[in-house]
This record gives sequence, C-alpha cells and structure tokens, in this order.
Amino acid sequence: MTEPNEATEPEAETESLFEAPPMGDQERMVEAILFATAEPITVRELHTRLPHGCDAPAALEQLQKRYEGRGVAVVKVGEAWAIRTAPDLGFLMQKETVETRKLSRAAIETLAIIAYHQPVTRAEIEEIRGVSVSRGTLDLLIELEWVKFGRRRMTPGRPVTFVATQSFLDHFGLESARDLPGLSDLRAAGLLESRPPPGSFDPNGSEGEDEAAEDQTDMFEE
Amino acid sequence: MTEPNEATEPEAETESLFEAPPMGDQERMVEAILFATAEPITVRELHTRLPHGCDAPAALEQLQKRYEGRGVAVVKVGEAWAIRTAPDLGFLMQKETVETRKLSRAAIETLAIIAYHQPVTRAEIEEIRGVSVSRGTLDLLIELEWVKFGRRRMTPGRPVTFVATQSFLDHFGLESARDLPGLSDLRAAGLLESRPPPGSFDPNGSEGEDEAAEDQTDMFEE
Amino acid sequence: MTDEQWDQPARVSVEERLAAEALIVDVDGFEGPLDLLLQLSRTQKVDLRKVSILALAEQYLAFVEQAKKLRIELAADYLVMAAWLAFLKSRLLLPPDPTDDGPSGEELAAHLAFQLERLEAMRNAAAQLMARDQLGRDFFVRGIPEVVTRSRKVTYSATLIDLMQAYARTRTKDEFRPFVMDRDSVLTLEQALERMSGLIRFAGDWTELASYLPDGWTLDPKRRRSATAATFAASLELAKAGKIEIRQGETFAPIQIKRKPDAI
Repeated sequence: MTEPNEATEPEAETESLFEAPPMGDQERMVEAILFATAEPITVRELHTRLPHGCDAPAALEQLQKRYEGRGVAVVKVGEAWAIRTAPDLGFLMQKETVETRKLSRAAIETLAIIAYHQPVTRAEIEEIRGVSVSRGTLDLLIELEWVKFGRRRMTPGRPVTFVATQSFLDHFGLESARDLPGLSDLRAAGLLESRPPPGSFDPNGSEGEDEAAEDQTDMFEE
Repeated sequence: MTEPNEATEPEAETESLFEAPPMGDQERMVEAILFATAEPITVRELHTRLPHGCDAPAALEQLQKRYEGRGVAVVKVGEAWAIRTAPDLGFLMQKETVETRKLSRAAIETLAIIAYHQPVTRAEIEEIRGVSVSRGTLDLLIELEWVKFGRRRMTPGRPVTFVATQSFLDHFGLESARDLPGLSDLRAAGLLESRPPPGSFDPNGSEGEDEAAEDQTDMFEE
Repeated sequence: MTDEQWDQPARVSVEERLAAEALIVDVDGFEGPLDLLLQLSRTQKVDLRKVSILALAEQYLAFVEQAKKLRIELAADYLVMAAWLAFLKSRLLLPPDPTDDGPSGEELAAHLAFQLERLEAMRNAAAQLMARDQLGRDFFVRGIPEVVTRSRKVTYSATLIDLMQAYARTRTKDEFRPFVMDRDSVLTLEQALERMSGLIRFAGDWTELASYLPDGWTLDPKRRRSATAATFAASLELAKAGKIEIRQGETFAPIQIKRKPDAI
C-alpha cells in the first residue's frame, strides 16, 4: 500500500512518479468507497485506499456538490465522511403497518359497563363484572379515547369515575348515550335470556333513571 | 431542494386522484430508498413505501441513467433493484471483501446446471453430471441462498425441482436468468434439452418433456 | 496415492507405468465415469461432436484394464460403465440385427456423445459463471444500510353488537353457573346405603323396602323415584354383602327385606 501522508498535500502529486487518476475517476472511487464502507471514513483512510496521488478532499468536495439536492447527501460526520439519506426523506425509512385487533373480552365488557353506568367508579365496574379490572384495560380504553375520567364521586375516598366520550359515541354510531339499547332491547334481541337478578339496577329502566339522565347530561356539557 | 428540470413527465400525475410528487422528487425518493438498503428491493415494495401515485419503474429508469458511469450503479436483480459499486472499482474494497468459502467443483457444476436448466430435478442433475449429487452439495447451495426449491414436477413421484434465486442473480451481477453467459448458444445447440437415452424408459414421458420445455419458457417470460 | 503403487515391480514398462500413473494419480479427481470419458475424449484432440465413440470406448476399457493390472479398486459405477461400453463396442462393430428392435449402436453412441458434449458445455458455463464479477469480491453492497423502522399501529375494532353482547354477558353472569347435574332431587346410592346400613340393624322381621325412603322423599314424585331407585340399589348391595335377604311375592308386589340373623 502507498504512504498515506504523502498524498495529503496536493503539491506532492505533481512531483509524484505515479500519475494520479483524473479527478472524475477519483470522484467515482470516493463515491464507491463511501457507498460500500461500513463506517464513515476519514480523509486519511481514503488516501490509504485510493491510488497514489489522489486528492481525496477535492474529490469529496466535488462529490458533495454532485449530490446536492439528491435523495442522499455526502455528509461529514465528525472527522469522517459518509453518504446519508437526505434529511427531508427520513419518512421513507419508516414503514407503518396498521393492524386491526378485536378488543379483548375484558376491555369490551368494561367499556360496556362504563357506557351503561356512567359515571362509574372502578370498584363499581369490578362489582358488576365480578372480577377485578386491570389497569391496562382502563388505560387502553382511555388511550383509544373511548373512555375518560369523569368527576370524582362525593363518597368516602372520593373515587374517580369513568365516563364514555364523544369519540365512543362516534365510533359506535350513537347520537347520545341514551341511544344505547336498553336491557329490554337486549332481551328482545335474545342477548339476555333471563330476567336480571331481583334488585339489580337497570340503567335504562325506570329505577335509577333520574340519576342516569342527570349523569349523562354531564357528559354532554363538556 | 428538488430539481425542477426533472419534473418532465407530468402526464401520469394529472390523471391520478392523488397528486403524486413530481418525477424529480420520485427519483430522489427511490434513490434514498435504494441507498438505504443492502438487499434488492422490488418495485412492489417501492410502491408501498413511496407516496401514493408514484411511478417507481419510471423513476428507476431515470435514476439508472443518472448513475451511468459513476462509482455506483443502479442495477436490476430479477424483479428487484439495488445499488452496487461499479465492478471496476473492486480493487478499492479489500476491506469490504467477503471471504467466500471456496466452492467444490461439484458445487459449482451443480449450481451451473441448476441455473441453466432450471427448474431441474435432482435426477436430471445427476444425469447431466453422470454422478450422484451429494446431499451436502445441494444443502450448501441452498444455504448460500443461491438455490431454492421450485415447483414439483408433475411426473410420477412428483420430484421436487431446484431453481436459482434472486441472491444468485445478485451475486453474479445478472439482471435475469436470461443473461446467463452463453445461454442462447447452449439452447441453439440443443444442449439444454432434456434428451432421454435411446430405448430407455423415459421417466418424464412425452408429457414431462412438454412440461420441461414449458418450464424453460417460463423462465424467460419472467 | 499410496506408496504401494510407487513400489510396483517392473511388470510394466516404465513408459506404460508413467502413462498409467498419469491416469491413476488423477483417478480420485474424476467425478465419475462420464467425467473420465470426457477427459479421455480430449486425447482425441477433435471437436467433441466428431469424437469417435468407438475409440473412446476402447480407451476407457484400456484404462479399466490397466487399473485392474495395477490392482486399483475402481468404484462400481466405473465397472458398470466399462460393461456398458463393451456392449456398445460390440454393437458398433457387429452388423445390426434386423430382429432387434432396441436402439442401434449408433443411437447409443450418439447419446453418449450428446452427454459428453452437454457435460463439457455445463463445465464451461460454470467456469464462465465463476469468472463473472461477484458480489462481495468485485462489487459491493451498501456498507451502512439504514434500518427501516417498522412501526406498527394497532387499531381496535368493536361494534355495537359486541358492546351489547358484552353488557348482556355481565348482566347475566349472576344467573349463569357452569352446567352440573341438579342434585336437589337425587338421592345417591351412597346416601341410600349409608341410611339403610344404619336402619337395618333395627329391623328384625320382613319390612317393606318403601319404608326405608328418607323423610321428605315420598311426596314429590321426582324425589320419590330417585329415592326408590337408590334404596333398591342399596338393598341389592347389602344382599350381595350378605347382610340382608330380599323377597317379592309376585311381579310388582312390594319388595320386602329382612336382616340376616348373623349379620351385624
């Protein structure tokens, strides 16, 4: 291999016994090296690779000009040089895939309870479902913007309540939460086979209607 | 940032419902995508990554012209495209050179037979070489990703066939299997025909021969 | 090759031996009989299309003969080829037998010539292929590939029906229980047996089986049926164990049981 230091000074070329390749070729060579090298490459390293007498800085400068406005650019990274994607095209290096999943059973049940019973505390949801509600389930519903925090309940501990959102209504094609099919509709649709346990609360039934209505108005005031 | 003179072909855009970026931009985008990867990229994949309405083949054609005579080249590899350094500059890349395992004569011949006769069964390879093909030879070629299984032959026993891969084309700088050196001469000389020994029971039968002929055309229709 | 071959006595002339060695030394290098034939055909110094198959067959047979003299073990396929070439040679030399409908010597020879030509063509093709510029040797891929980040966006879907079903599910949960046999009206054999084993001690004389039915199992027909069946089965168990005797006056008459005197 040739002595790298020699070639760093352009004057050396003229005196060199070896004819340096034409600048156009030097540029090609630098281009190929920058393309193929696994790391940014310094001028010194370029000189060790290029034929004797080459002027790497000049070739780099030309190459950089040539790539101006192109999809990739010749850039200086610290002391070294590399070819990089033009900054405005970074978006091409991302590939977004959209995957549609069905809501888990726990999530849809929790969502249904919130929709029918809003505002409802977590303890109440758990009481209705008969199992504890995981943090993740509520987080997911909040993230999906189908559920949000409502007012705190004025009971000991001041528990936070959950309510359904406008995007929930939009997603399910409902004008208002009042349009949610009532238990009697569910029963008519064959989804509920027997009467609810005595004393259980039917949000759309006569009992508790006042409360529900009041709460639901809250929802639309926001 | 864009080069205005590049947007010379507006016909395609005007008909699209979505405004496609000007051709100059499309070319930049294709350039950025091809530069960013070591693997050849298919036109189909380019379309999934480019904005809607882009004409990747047209952009590729322009890009290929732009890089003519440069240090890197835009090359077609089967159905895909890639940027590779110009072969005459290989001497600059000692550092990048990959030490490839030296292939045995049997492996090289088997590879050539598969490339020129594809799709080809193991029995046919053995018939051509006059010796049995060791499991290891085919395994090695498959491991190198130069050879893969093709369709089964519709003859008794439904033997599996072998075909050359895109990596094979990429490795040997071939645009397609049609560009194999000397292919047309070999075909003209009848040396790629499967010719059963006279008087022997022909396992392929006339049907098989038709199919073989058809397969060879397949290869060139790609 | 092993020393043994170099120590061969002077049974063959030096010239012959050198010629033989030239082949023998390479015998491992041949990839089967076809390869050997191709190699031999080159000594004819003609275009492969004009190669004399007859001469080639003779060369091959001479080679095999020599190998035998030198006591070199040839693989079976070399010998098979030798036999086939001897057959081919006779076919080529003898006038064709008009009654034989098999392929003629010429046809067989032509096919062998084709095989040799094809093998040579593939060899040349392989050489041309390997002489091409190769990836990672003459031309190179991008050294710093940029990672395409794949972001996955997950959207969730749910319909109003899903919601209604989910709500219905939570509201019916209380009434739902896993399917089990309703055992309220079932008297098990075990229960009957336990009861009878207790009572039988106090029964000195023949008693109707019906009187052993537990209280509260005689009015409801369902319960009575179950209790009767269990009690009857229990009585059979006890009889089998030798603790009681059973009798029935006639078909459908009441069944009566009595403790066996010696049973506790």
